[in-house]
Amino acid sequence: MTASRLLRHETILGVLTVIALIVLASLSDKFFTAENLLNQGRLMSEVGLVALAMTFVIVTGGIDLSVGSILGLTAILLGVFWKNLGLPLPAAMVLALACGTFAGWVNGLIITRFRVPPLIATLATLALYRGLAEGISEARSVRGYPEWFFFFGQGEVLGVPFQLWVLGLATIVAAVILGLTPFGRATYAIGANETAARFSGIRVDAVKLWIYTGAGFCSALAAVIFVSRVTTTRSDMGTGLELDVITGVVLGGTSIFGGRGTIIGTVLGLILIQALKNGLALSGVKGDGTIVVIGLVLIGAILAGALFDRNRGG
Amino acid sequence: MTALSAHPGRSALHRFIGGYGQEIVVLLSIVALFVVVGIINPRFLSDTNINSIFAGNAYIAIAAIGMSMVIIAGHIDVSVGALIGVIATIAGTLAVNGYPVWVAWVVPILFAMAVNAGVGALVAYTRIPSIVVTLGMLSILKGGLISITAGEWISDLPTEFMIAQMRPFGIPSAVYFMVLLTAVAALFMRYTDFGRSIYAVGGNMEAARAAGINPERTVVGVFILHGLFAGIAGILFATQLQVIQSTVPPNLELTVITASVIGGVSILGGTGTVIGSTLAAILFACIGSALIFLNVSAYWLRAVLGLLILATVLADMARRRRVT
Amino acid sequence: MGARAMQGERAGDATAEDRAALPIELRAVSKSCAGIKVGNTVSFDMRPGEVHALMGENGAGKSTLIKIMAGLHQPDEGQILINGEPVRFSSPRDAHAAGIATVHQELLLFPELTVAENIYLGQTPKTPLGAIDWPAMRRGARALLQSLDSGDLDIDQKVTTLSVGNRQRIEIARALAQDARVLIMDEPTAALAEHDVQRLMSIVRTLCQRGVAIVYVSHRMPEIFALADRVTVLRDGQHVATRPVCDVDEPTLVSMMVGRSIDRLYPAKQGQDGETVLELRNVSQRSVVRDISFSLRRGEILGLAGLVGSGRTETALTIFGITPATAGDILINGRPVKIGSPEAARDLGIAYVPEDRGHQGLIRAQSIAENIALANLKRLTRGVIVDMTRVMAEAKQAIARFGIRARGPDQLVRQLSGGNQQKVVLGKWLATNPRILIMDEPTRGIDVGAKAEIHLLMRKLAGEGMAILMISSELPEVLGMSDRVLVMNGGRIVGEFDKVEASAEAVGTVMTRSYSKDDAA
Amino acid sequence: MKKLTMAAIVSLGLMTGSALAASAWTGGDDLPTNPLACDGTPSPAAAKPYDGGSPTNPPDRKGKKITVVDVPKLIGIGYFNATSKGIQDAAAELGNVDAKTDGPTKANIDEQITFLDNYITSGVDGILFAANDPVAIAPVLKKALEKGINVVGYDANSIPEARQWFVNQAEFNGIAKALVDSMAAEVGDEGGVAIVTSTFTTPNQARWIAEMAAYAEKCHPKMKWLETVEAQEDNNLSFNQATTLINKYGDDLKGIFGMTSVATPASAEAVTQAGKCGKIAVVGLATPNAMKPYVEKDCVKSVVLWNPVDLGYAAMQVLRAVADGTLQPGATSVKAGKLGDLQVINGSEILLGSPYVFTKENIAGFDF
Repeated sequence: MTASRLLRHETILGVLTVIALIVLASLSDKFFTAENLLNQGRLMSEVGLVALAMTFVIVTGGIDLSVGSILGLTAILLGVFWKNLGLPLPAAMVLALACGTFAGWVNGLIITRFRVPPLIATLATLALYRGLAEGISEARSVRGYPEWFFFFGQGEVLGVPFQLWVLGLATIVAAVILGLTPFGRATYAIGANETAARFSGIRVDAVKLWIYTGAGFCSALAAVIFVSRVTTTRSDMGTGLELDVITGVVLGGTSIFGGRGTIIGTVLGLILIQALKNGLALSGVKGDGTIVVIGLVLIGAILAGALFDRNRGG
Repeated sequence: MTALSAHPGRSALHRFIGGYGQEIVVLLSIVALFVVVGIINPRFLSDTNINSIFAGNAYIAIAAIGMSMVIIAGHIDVSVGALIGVIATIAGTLAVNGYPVWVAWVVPILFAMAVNAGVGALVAYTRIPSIVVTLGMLSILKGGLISITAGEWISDLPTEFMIAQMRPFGIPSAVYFMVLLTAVAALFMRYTDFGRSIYAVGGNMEAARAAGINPERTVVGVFILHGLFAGIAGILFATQLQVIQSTVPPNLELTVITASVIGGVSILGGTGTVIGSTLAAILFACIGSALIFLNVSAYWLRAVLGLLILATVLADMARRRRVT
Repeated sequence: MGARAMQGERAGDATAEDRAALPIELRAVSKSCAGIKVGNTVSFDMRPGEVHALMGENGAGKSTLIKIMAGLHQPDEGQILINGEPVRFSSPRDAHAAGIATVHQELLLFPELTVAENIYLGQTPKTPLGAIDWPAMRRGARALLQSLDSGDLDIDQKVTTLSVGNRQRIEIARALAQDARVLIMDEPTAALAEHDVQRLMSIVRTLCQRGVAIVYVSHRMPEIFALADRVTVLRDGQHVATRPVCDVDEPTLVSMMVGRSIDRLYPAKQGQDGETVLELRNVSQRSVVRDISFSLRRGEILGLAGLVGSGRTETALTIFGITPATAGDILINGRPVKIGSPEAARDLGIAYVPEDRGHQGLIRAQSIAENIALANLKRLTRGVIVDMTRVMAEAKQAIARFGIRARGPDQLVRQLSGGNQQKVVLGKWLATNPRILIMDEPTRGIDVGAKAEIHLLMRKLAGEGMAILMISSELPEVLGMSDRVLVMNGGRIVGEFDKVEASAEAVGTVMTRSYSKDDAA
Repeated sequence: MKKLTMAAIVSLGLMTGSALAASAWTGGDDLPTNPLACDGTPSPAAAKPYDGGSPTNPPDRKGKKITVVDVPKLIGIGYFNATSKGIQDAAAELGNVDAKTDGPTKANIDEQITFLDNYITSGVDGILFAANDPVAIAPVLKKALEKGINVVGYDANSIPEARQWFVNQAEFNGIAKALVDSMAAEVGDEGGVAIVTSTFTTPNQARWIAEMAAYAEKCHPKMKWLETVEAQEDNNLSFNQATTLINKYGDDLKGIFGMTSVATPASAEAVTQAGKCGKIAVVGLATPNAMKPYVEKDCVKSVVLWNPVDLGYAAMQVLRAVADGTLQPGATSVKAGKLGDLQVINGSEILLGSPYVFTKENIAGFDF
């Protein structure tokens, strides 16, 4: 209904992404190949999955700093359930997913039931979940997963990496939920004015609880894919993931104050970051230089969006 | 209804407790911690241990002062860890290249203030959320530092440069800095117009404007002050040891933000004190040390720390609910 | 008609000496906001100790004029004179220095700071060393509040814990602390209950006696006639007239404001009341709502009167499920129901138009269509997808039905005037097809013209069979609109009047009487 | 709230209990250990067949100019700056190698994989790596081998089949023996010792600690391990942790092992600032430059390390040899420029030499 208004930032970002792709492609002939692009898709899947959920979280005006820790905890639990408790691997996967989801639910509970600001609540669980991962594993790795398990992180379906299908599917589902369903409308409403949303008969706490639980689920799903991709389990997995994810979401035009943001924007933001990381590396820019560029692009893109908005008199 | 004597002003003590609830809770926690751990392992109370808890973490407390001001003004800075790393490197480079010691101390602090003036200006005048600007700044500082220094350690620092290692009257100078800066900042926040305008801007920006305060200038000023404190923290950080790593200290920003928040600074802005954040930084240092003294399994240390943070947060929420 | 005749009469008759003593004078100022010219060549002056009412519909240019005087806007043309000297205000600070203070409608206070500091922030007393002198500040604050007959306020309390009336007194104290010679009060009574209004009016009179000139902006006629010495009317950015109050009467003022005459303010009842749709039996909600029993019939407008804090809004919130009842029964169409959330209330056919539009009623950053859809998402969903075509269609329908003046369903709500915003809230709730409509302060902060439209609409809805529960702090509105009036006091219902019995005196007495804890009806 | 506090206290108690019950040294891994003989008799090395991987259809690179990328665990720390320097030295000496170092700014396996992946795509001829995790890095290295890229590891190994050769600076049990023997020489056989490590998840450190525990049990059974603390790769945290250990154990603490080139100097600093020089020994892995002040002041007697510049140099030489085809599976030694012949051990590892013990007498002669 208000596509033109919401897509303003996304348009800038889209143009920026296209320019970046063209420039990067001209800098290195290895960049714009199907193989490389698919591979980059594989590499961004975990961050991407979490970023989809994080978009919902930030649109409600919240934030979730604990996603990286949930990823680490889920990975450890997967290994512990399978190796130490001797569960069959599929059962261990389901159980680990359930635990990660539960961790997200706990975040939601602390935020909705005890009214702790999300930043503080998840700052605490960031330390807690990582600590649990470290304690449970005693810093030991779990290795030696069966070959079939590696399909989730390394396999291909119709020439496209498995997790890219997952990410694609998740993106469509997330875009539909956020953009077209009553749940999505409720999400925006909560972010824009929580009281008015509650007074309009929206179950604010339930929606938020679902969203934080969803963030837990996505982090757990990313954990399983990650373990499958790197074939081992470590308690420090996913350290610093939250900053990458938040950078992607914010670059995608989601307002940190809530009420605004789209899945398309998040996906564009992720693509732009991944393209810069990959393309600059292929063009011979070193990692530290790339970090600087990403910082500049983040500030620049948001600045451009803000100025554009202002010129439109908004 | 209009009985004039209904509230002749609450008692001074009542007012004090009402105004410093969280600070008192944190202070009591510190005392309780010292008592309990001291009983279990008396060495915890030795002057050397207390000295090292305070001295070793003074830079975190000092950085938390500036962070508290930023959060009280309704903003946040996630780049402070990177900034401290950069300051330490600049200071060390100047010191080993033969510049006078005071130059090596002052120039990096000015640099930090200049960087933060830029951040503050972006935040205040373009209305980009501070978390976005500082997230970008984090990348820029971190990447820039590694590009330029390649992480080359700086050693052979002149002795007179090592301000944090000086011990006037047997107490590490870092402790003096922490106490002095906290006191000055607390007085500044309470007794100056600028200090109060920080609360005003964080509490209600439009009301601040109507009260004749220039919110933009206040925000820039707060970030510059934050740069000053981060700068001093960086110098102490740099002079604590004989070598400077030329890297960004890992997760420092989270530690600093957590200290501010646990110290009672509302993440929504407008309320909190710098005394609280310093106390909270000390509490954290104490907990970290106490857990080792209590023989908590090293593997579970972080989980316990997380649990304690969560407990503090929930206790604070419960306290607030009782008050209102 | 009348307006044209008065056009020439401006405050230009004063002699040069008089003028030098004028605390503020505006000469032919104008200001363009985003291409629309507001406050087009308005001239306006204040005399010491007078109350000068500033009237006009929303959008007439009152706010712009106030902002120019408060230094928040700079005029494009014209001059501001203080004591006869031309000045330029480049910030609120300059206006303060010139002795001009403002009590803003939205009460610009700092919730986390104490009462004393809120009064003095920006101009704190200093010790000789230049530090803020807290003891002096607290002393000063206490003295100021005493002088405003508000010594009961605790100066060390955080403002966040205070009621609206108390907050307003703090804003006035704040203006006095600035030694203001001109005090601008922007709709000071909009959010106040009758009791607080009386108190405010006595404060205003005190201030005048001290020689403070007061610019008084209000939509409420009785206050204007009770307080003001002169009245200036604006319409569409044009200065219509400035007149001594004794020279005008209410219809004249109204017609000057709206540019036409409005003959009937309160529409008459149409049709008969039907069966009972809502019944409360001994409903309580903790200690705020106590033992409430009443019934509401189809086609009836039931007025709920009482002071702020008497439990009116709290009763509404209980019926609507925001704060569910802790005891007693609620019956809808004779069947007992449990209302645990606004969602449950909505599904039972209850709609609630809350008192605080901007905060509770609307999402100002979203469009009309999005707002209207918000309470109706379930109905507007096909499968799992929100049906956008239907959302747009319903929004257009609401715009047409309620006469919302907007560019279209896509327009952002925050760009609409107060009256139109209220219509959007109504549109949202009527789209849920409710049988019971609770309206809390339905016309707060809405100008005369829009107010009449809303009243007409309420009457029409009742005529169509809607049961309406109306909460209002404006006694004339309660008396004019209600078929029956319930009066609340201390969380209980303390009186019931039918249309004939209800008079301002009778209702007012029950409202303000103080009951001991246990003997209330 | 009370419940939470109770839970915290109870779990605290439980954790305390479990810590006391644990027998092995905290921070070690659970892989099998192989402590050396106490007197240093070399254990008979069972000849092992080549177990490294091999690139699929590599182009003939013999004598041709090749581009090589070096992806260490992280960039921006002194140790990997030194290996990088060695790599550059060797590349300059060889004249037909274009080498560069690039990597993550924190020791993060995910980012390291991304870097490797990007360089595989960009089409390098050879990869040098120091793995953040031996298993996690395997898939991407195998991918490199499939693309015909020569892959050689150094410093931190991957599983053997994921790379061709690994340049081993010193064997884990050799390092463990050197550290524990040095400590025993200073504090005697019965002192209490503590360890400052980076994180428990860092594979090399975990391996060393496990080997140290095994060797100490075998050869210095009365040496009393007190505690292991984590201190990231952070100077100030290492200093604080070491200070806490000193304060906690008082005179019971006779020695501190520093497991990283960050932890060792920071521990030495802690001992110095506590005025415990000569009372508490510091033995650890560190670069000589960082340790010179402490060694010269007699606060630290011995520092154990291989020469990281040589390590990088050797790794580059090995990679060139592999690319040229002069180093083939089954070889028993390889020529590594100025380092001379290096021995092949464990099937596909090349041993740089024994760990070097720096002392006051020789430390001035090293600059890295």
